[in-house]
Amino acid sequence: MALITDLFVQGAQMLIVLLLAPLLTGFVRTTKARMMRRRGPPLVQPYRDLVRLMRKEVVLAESASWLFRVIPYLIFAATWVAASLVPTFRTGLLFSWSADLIAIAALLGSARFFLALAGLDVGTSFGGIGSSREVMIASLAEPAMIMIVFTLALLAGSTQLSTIAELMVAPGVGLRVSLGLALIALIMVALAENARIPVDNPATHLELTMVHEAMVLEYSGRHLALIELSTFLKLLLYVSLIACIFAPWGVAEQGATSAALAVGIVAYVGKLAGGGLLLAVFETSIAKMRVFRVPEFLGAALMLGLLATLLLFVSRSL
Amino acid sequence: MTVVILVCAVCWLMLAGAAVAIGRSPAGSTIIYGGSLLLAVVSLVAGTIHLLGHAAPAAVTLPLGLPWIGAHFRLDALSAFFIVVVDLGAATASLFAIGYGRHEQAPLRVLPFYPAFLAGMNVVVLADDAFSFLVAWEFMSLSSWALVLAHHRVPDNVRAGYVYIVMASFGTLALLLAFGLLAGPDGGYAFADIRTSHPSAAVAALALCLALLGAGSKAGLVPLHVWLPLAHPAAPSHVSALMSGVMTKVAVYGFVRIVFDLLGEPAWWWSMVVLTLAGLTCVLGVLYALMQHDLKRLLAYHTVENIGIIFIGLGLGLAFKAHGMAWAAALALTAALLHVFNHSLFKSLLFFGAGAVLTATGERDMEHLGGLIHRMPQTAFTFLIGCAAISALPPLNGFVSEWLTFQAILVSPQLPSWGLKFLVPAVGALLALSATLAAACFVKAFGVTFLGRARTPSAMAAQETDRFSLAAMFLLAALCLAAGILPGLFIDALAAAVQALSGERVPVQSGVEWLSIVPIAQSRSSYNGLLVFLFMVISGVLAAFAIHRLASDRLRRAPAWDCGYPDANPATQYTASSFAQPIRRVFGSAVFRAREQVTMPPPGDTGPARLHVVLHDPVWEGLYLPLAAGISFTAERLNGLQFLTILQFLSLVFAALVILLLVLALWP
Amino acid sequence: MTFDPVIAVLLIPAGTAMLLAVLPGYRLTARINVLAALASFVVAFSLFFHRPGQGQYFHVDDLNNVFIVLTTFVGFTTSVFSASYIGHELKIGRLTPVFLRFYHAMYQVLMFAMNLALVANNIGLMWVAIELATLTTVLMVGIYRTHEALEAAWKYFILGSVGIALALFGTILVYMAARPVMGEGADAMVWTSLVVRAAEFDPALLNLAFVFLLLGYGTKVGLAPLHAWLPDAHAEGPTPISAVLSGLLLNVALYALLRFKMLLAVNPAALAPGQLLVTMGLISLVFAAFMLYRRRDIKRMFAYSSIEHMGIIAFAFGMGGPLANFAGLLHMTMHSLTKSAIFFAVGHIAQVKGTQQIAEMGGLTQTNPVLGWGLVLGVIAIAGMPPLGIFTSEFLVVSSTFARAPWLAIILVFGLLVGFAALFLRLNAIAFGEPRGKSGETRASYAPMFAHLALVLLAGIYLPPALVGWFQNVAKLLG
Amino acid sequence: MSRLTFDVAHMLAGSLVLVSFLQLYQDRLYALLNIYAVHALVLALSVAWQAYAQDAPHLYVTAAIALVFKAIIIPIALHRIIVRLGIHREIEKVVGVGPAMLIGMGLVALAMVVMLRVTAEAEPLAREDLAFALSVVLLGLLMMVTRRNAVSQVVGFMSLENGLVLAATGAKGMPLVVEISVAFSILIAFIVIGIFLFRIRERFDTVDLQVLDSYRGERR
Repeated sequence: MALITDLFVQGAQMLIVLLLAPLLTGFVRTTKARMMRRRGPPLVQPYRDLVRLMRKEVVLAESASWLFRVIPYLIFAATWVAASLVPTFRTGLLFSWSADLIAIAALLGSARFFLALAGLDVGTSFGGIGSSREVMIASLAEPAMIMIVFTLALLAGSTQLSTIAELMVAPGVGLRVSLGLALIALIMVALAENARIPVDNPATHLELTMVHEAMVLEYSGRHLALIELSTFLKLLLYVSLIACIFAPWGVAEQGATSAALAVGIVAYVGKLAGGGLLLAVFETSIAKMRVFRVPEFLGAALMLGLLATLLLFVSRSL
Repeated sequence: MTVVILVCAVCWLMLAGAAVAIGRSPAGSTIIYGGSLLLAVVSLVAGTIHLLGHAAPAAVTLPLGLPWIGAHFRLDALSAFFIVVVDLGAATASLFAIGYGRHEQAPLRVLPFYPAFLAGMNVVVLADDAFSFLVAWEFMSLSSWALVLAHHRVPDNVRAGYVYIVMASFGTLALLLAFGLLAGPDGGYAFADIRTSHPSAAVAALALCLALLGAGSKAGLVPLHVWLPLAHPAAPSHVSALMSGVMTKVAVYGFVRIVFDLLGEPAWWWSMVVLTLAGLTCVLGVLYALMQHDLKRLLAYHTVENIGIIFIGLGLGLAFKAHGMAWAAALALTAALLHVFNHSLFKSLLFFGAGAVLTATGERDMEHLGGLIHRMPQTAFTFLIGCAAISALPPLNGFVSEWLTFQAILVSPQLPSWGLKFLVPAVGALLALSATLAAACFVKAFGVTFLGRARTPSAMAAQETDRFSLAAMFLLAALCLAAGILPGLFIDALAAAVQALSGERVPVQSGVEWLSIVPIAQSRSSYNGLLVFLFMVISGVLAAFAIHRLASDRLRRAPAWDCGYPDANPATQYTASSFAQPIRRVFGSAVFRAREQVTMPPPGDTGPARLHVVLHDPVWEGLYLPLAAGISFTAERLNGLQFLTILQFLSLVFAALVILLLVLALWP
Repeated sequence: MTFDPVIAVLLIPAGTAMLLAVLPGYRLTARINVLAALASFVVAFSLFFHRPGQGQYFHVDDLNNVFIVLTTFVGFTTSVFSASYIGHELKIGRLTPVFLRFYHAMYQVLMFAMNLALVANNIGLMWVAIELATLTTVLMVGIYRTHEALEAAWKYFILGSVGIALALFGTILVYMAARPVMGEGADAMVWTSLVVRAAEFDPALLNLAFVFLLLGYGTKVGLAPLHAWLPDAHAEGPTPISAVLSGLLLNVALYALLRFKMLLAVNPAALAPGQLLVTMGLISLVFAAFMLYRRRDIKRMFAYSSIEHMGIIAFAFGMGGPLANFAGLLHMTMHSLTKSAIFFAVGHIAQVKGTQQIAEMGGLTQTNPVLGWGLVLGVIAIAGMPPLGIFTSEFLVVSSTFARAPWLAIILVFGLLVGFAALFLRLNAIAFGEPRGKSGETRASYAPMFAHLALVLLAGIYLPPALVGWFQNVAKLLG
Repeated sequence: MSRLTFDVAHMLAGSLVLVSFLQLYQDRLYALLNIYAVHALVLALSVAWQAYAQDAPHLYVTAAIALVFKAIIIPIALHRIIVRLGIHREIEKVVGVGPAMLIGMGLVALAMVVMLRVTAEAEPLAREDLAFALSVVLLGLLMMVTRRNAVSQVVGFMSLENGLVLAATGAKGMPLVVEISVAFSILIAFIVIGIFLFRIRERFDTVDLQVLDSYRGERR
C-alpha cells in the first residue's frame, strides 16, 4: 500500500514539475515585462510556443548526424529525471535515494555535455561559439556547485536532498555564515546554469552575446520544443532546489496525510512564485556582463563555496 | 592460480620468440595476437576466480633470480584484482589488434615485443620479492620502450622513446633504493621479510618518498609525467591503450603494494604529500589535455588526470588508515581501485577509437578531422560512450568511482588533524574542477573529431574500421555501461582486495534493494545507476513516443541556417584550439603563460587572419630543461680532460700518488 | 708426470705464440689461433671439476678459477671474432700479412700473460705477468701505425710503465712487510702463505704498499684519474684488442688488486682500503658518466663506459660486506662478457659504416637488423637493465649500499643515471631513426656476440649454485 | 751487520737521493745524461755493497747490469739519439728549477714521514733504505712531470726505476730481484727504441711530446 502511494507521489511529482515548468518561465517573462512597463506575453505563452513548435516540421541541417536528432531526447530525459528527484512538496520520494545531490548535479552535467555536442554537430561557427563558452562557464559553475554540496553535506552529514531538507526544517540549525555564503553561491550558479542575466540573455539572438541560444541555433520543430522544455525544467529545478534547501517550510514529511500533501503543494507553488518574482526583479535591475567577465563572477561563486566549507569547520569548532 | 598465470607468462615469452620467426608472414600477426588473446583470457579467468572466490594467497617460489632468495610469486586479493585489470586490458587490446595489426607496416618491430610486454605486466603484479618485482618492472618498461620505437623513423618517436627510457630507469632506481632501504644491509628482499621487519618512522617516510618517485614516474604523477604524453601516443594504438590503460595501473599497484602493504602503519602527514601531488596532477593533467589538438596526446594527458584521481583516493585511504578509521579507508580505497578498473576500461576504449580513426584517415591531428560520425558511425558511438564515461557522466562507470571519491572526501571532516580538514575539501574542489574540465575536453575531442564537417579529404574518405576492432570497442563500451549501472557487483568484487589493505570493507552492496550502492549508510548517501539509467531510458522513450504520437514527425533536410550566413567551407568550423580558447584565456594564461597574437591582413586583403598561440610548459621548462642544461654544461667542462697532454696525465697520476701518501702520513 | 691443467693453460698459449711467430699465411694462423684458444679454454674448463693442489708458483682457488675460465673463454670467442674481423682489415689493406703474423703471435702471448697473472701464486710473478700483458697490448694497440694509433700506444706505454714501476714498489713493500714475520726468501712472496699470517704484518708498511699497488694496478684498471691511456688505446687499436682489453685485462689488474685487498682485510691494524676504493670508484663512475656525453667515436665511448663499470666494481669492493663483494665479483664477470660482446658488434659496425664516428651511423636496426639489435641488446645489458646479468649486480650494490651509506648510494645512482642517459642518447642515434652513412655488407661472425649475450641473459635469470658458492666464499675473504 | 756496513749503505743510498736532486737541477741534456750515468753508478755501488753485506752473490749481477747497461750503454745511446734527431739541447721545463727543488724537498720529507710511521722492528737498514728509495722514486716522477723534453722524461723514469732497484736490493733476501732488474732494463730499452723508432718512421719530426700530443685521438 505504502509502495503504491509512494509510486503515486513520485509520479505526481514528475508530472507536476513537467507541467509547472513552462508556467514558471512564463511567469518570469511576464513579470519582467511588467516591470519594464510592457504588457508582455500571457502567462501561458510558453505552452503555446511548445505546442506550435511541436506542430512544425523539423528543418534539419544537411551536415547534421543521427546524434543531433537523439540529443534532444537525451537532454530532456536527463533534466526531467533530475528535476523529478528534487523534493518539491514532499521529502523522501520513492526514488529520491537513487540519486543524491552530486548525482543530480552530474545529471545536469550530462545534459550540458550533450547540448554542447549538439552545438558542434552541424559544424557552424555559431554552434562552436556557444559550446565553447558553455563549457567554459560550466567548468567554473560545477565546481562551485560541488563546493555548495560539500557545505550542505558536511552540515547535514549527508548528500541526500531529503535528509538535508529534513535537517533544515528541524530547529537547531539556526543561521550560519556558511549557509548564507552557500545560498549566495548557489544563486549565482543557478543564474549561470540557466543562462540568465547577467551571464547570458535568454531573450536575445544577438549572435556574439549569446551562449545557450547559440548552441540550439540549428534546432527546430519538435527538437527545439524538447530543448525549450528541458530549459524550463532546469529553471524550475534550480528554484525548487533552492527552495527545498533554504526554504523547506511546508514540505510534507514521508508518509504524510493527503492534507499535508496539499499544503506542501500550495507552499511549493508559492515558493516558485516567490522565486520567479525575485529572479525577475534581479534580472531587470542589472545588465548583462561581457563573456570574459563571467569567469570572475563564477570564480567568486567558487570562492564563496570553498569559504563556506571552510568556515563550517571554524563555526563547528567554536 | 599463480602457476597458471606464470605459465601464461612463459607462453607469452615463447610467443615473442615465435614472433621473430613468423612475424613477416601475413598470418603472423593474427597468430600472435590470437595467442595473446587466448592467454590473456586464461589468466583473466584465473585472476577472477581467485578474486571472487576469496581464495587464500597462493605462493610459488622458483630457483631463479637471486640464488639464495629465489624468485617468489604470490597471488593475493590485491594482485588478483590487478591481474584482472591487466588481463582484461590485454585481452581487449589483443582482440583489437587482430584487426588493427594488419595495417602495421613494420610488424617485426611490434609483434615480438607485444607478448613480452604482456608477460612483464603480469609478472610484476605476481612478484613477491624485490628482485623479481624490479626485474619484471624494468622488463615491462623495456618491452614497451621497444614498442614506442616501433615507428622509429619519425624523429619525435625516437625522442619520445629516449625520454621514456630515461624516466623509466629513474623510476626503477628510485624503487631500487626504496627496496634497498626496506630490505636492510643484509638483503631480506622477499616481501615476506620486509613485511615482518618494521621500519623506523624515518626509514618508512624515506621509502614512501622513493615509492612516490618510482611508481609515480611510471604512473605519470606531475611533475614526473613528462614522458607519458610523448611515449603513449608514439606507440601503435593498441599498445598506447595498454600503456595508458594498464601499465599506469601496474604502477599504481606498485605504489599500493609498497605503501599499504610493505610499509606498515602510515604516518598522518604522508597523505598530505600524496593528496597535494594528486590534486595538482588532476588539474594540470586536464589543463594540458585541453591545450592539445593531437587526439592521442590528449588522451595521454587525460591518463595523467585520472591517475591524479586515483591517487586522491589512495591519499585519502592513507589519511584514514593513519587515523584508524578503517571503514573510511576502505571507502577511499574502494573508490581508488574502482577508478583503476574503470579507467582501464574507458581509456583503452578511447585509444582504440583513436587507433581506428588513425587507420581510417592516417591523421592524429584533430584539426584535420571532423564529420567522422557519418563515415564511421559505430566507432563514433563507442567513442562517445567512452567520452561520456571518462567525463564522469551518470549513468556510466566513470561517475561511480568519482562519486565514491567524493563520498570519501565528505568523510574527511571527521579526521582529527586540521591540516587534512582544510586540505581535503580543497582537493575536492580541484577534483570537481578537473572533472568538469575533462567533460569540456571531451566535448572538444568528440565534437571536433567526429562531429561537424570533414576538414580534409582524408577525413572525407574515412572508412569504418574492421570487425575485430569494433568487437573490442563494443565489448569495452558494454563493460563501461555495466560497471556504471551495476556498480554494487564490482564494489563487492574488489572488497577482498580492500579488506586486505585496510582491514575493513565497505558494506556488502549486492544485498541492497534495487541494487543501489550505499557506501556508508542509506540516510547518508546512495546512488543507483540502474534506476537512473532506467529512468532516463523510460522518460526518453516516453517523450519520443508522445512526440511521435501527438506531434508531427515531418522532417526536411536543408542547408544549415547559421544565422543566415551562406554555407561556408568547413574551415570556418570551430577548431580544437578555437574551442579551447575561452578556457585557455581563463586558466591557460596563468598556468601556461599562454599568449595569443592575431596577425590581421591589411584592409582589402582577402588573405586569412592568423592566430598564433604560444604555450610554455611550466614543468618541462622549469624543471627538466635546466637539469639537462646543467648536465650538458658539466659534460662540456669535464670534456676538456680528454684532451690533456701525456705530461698532464702523468702529473695527474703524480698528484694522486702524493695525495694518497699525504693521507697515509696524516692517518691517525 | 700427471696432466696439470694449470701448466697446460700456460703452455698452450706460449707454445702457440712461438709457432705463430714463424708460420706464414693469414688463414692458417687465424685457424691455429682459434684452435689454441679453444684448447686452452677446454683445459681451463676442466678446472671446474678438479683443481690441482697449490704450489709455490701457481694455485687455483675459488677466486681465480672463474676468472681463468672466463679469460680463456673470452679469449676463444674473441679469436673467432678476430678471424673474420682481421680478414676484412686485410682486405681493405689496413694491415699487412707481416703484421698479421705478429698480431696472432702477440695475441697468444697476451693470453699467456693473463693466464699467468691469474694462476700466479707468487706476487712477484703476478707482477711480471701483468707487465708482460701490458707491453704486449701496447704493441698491439700501435699496430695500425697511424698517427693516432702510435700516439695512443705511446701514451699507454708511458703511463703503463709508470704504473708498472709503482706496482713493483708496492710489491717490494709487501715483501718488506712480510719478511720479519715469514723470514727471508721466496716464501714471503707466496700469496697463499702471506694471507695466512698477514695479521702479524706491519700495518704501516702494508698501507704504504697498498697505496702503491692501488695506483700501479689501478692504472691498468683504468680508474680515474689514472685512466688516461684507456680510451685512446681502445679507440685506436684493432677491435679484438679493445674487446680483450675491456673484457679481460682490466679484470686481471683488478684481480691483482683484490688479492692484496684480501691481505689488508686480514690485518686488523691496517687502514681499511675500503674508503680509497670507494672514493676512486665513485670518481671514475661519475667522471666517466659525464665523459660519455661528448663522445663522437663509438669505440672511445664504450671505453669510457668500461671506466664507469670499473668504477662501480671498485665501489662495490670498497663497500665490502658479503652482498657488495659478491656483487662486485659478479659484475666483473658480467661486464667482461657484455663489454666484449659490445665490442664485437662495434667492430663489425665500424667495418660496415667504414668509420667509427657516431655521427655517420644511424638507423642501424633498419639497415643491418642483426647487428643493430645485437648492439641494442648489448647496450641494454651494459646499462644494467634486467633481465640481463649486470642488473643483478647493480641491484645488489645499490640496494645493499643504501641501507648503510645513503649518500654514497645517492651519488652512485646519480652516476648510473647520468651514464644511462648518455648511453641511450647515443644508442638512439646509432640504432634508430632514418638510416645515415654508408652501409656496406660484411661477412660478420655473429656467433661470439650472441654467445656472450646469451650467457649474460642466462646469468640474469639463473645463477649456477657452484659459482654462487665460490663467489660467496671469496666475498667472505674480501671482508 | 756491523755498524760500518750500515753506514756505508746508508751513505750510498743518501747520495743517490742527492744525485736525483742534481738531475732535477740540470737544464742541458748532455749534462743530464752525465748526471744520470753517475746516478746509475751510485746505484751500482750500493747494490754491490748490499750484495756484499747480505752476502747475496746474485745481487752482483744486478749491480753489473746497473753499471754496464744503465751507466754506460743507455747514456751513450741517448747521446747518439740526441745527435741523430738533432734535438735542441735545452730542457724545456714546466716548473722552474727553484720550485722543482722545493717540491723535491717536500717529497723527501713526505717519504720520510711515511716511512717513519713504520714500526722500527722492521730493522733500520731496510727502513732507511726504503725511505731513500721512496724519495728517489718520487723525485724521478717529479722529474718526469716537470720536464717537457722526452729524453729528460726517460731519464726521470730511469732514475725512478733506480729507486725501485735500490728498494728491491735493500729488501733482504728478496727473490726475483735480478729478473726484475733485467725486466726493467728491457722496459727502458723499449722506451729508448720507441723514441728511436718514431724518428725512423718519419712520423714525428721530434720526440718532443707536445708534437706527439698534437695527434691526440679525438679532435675537439
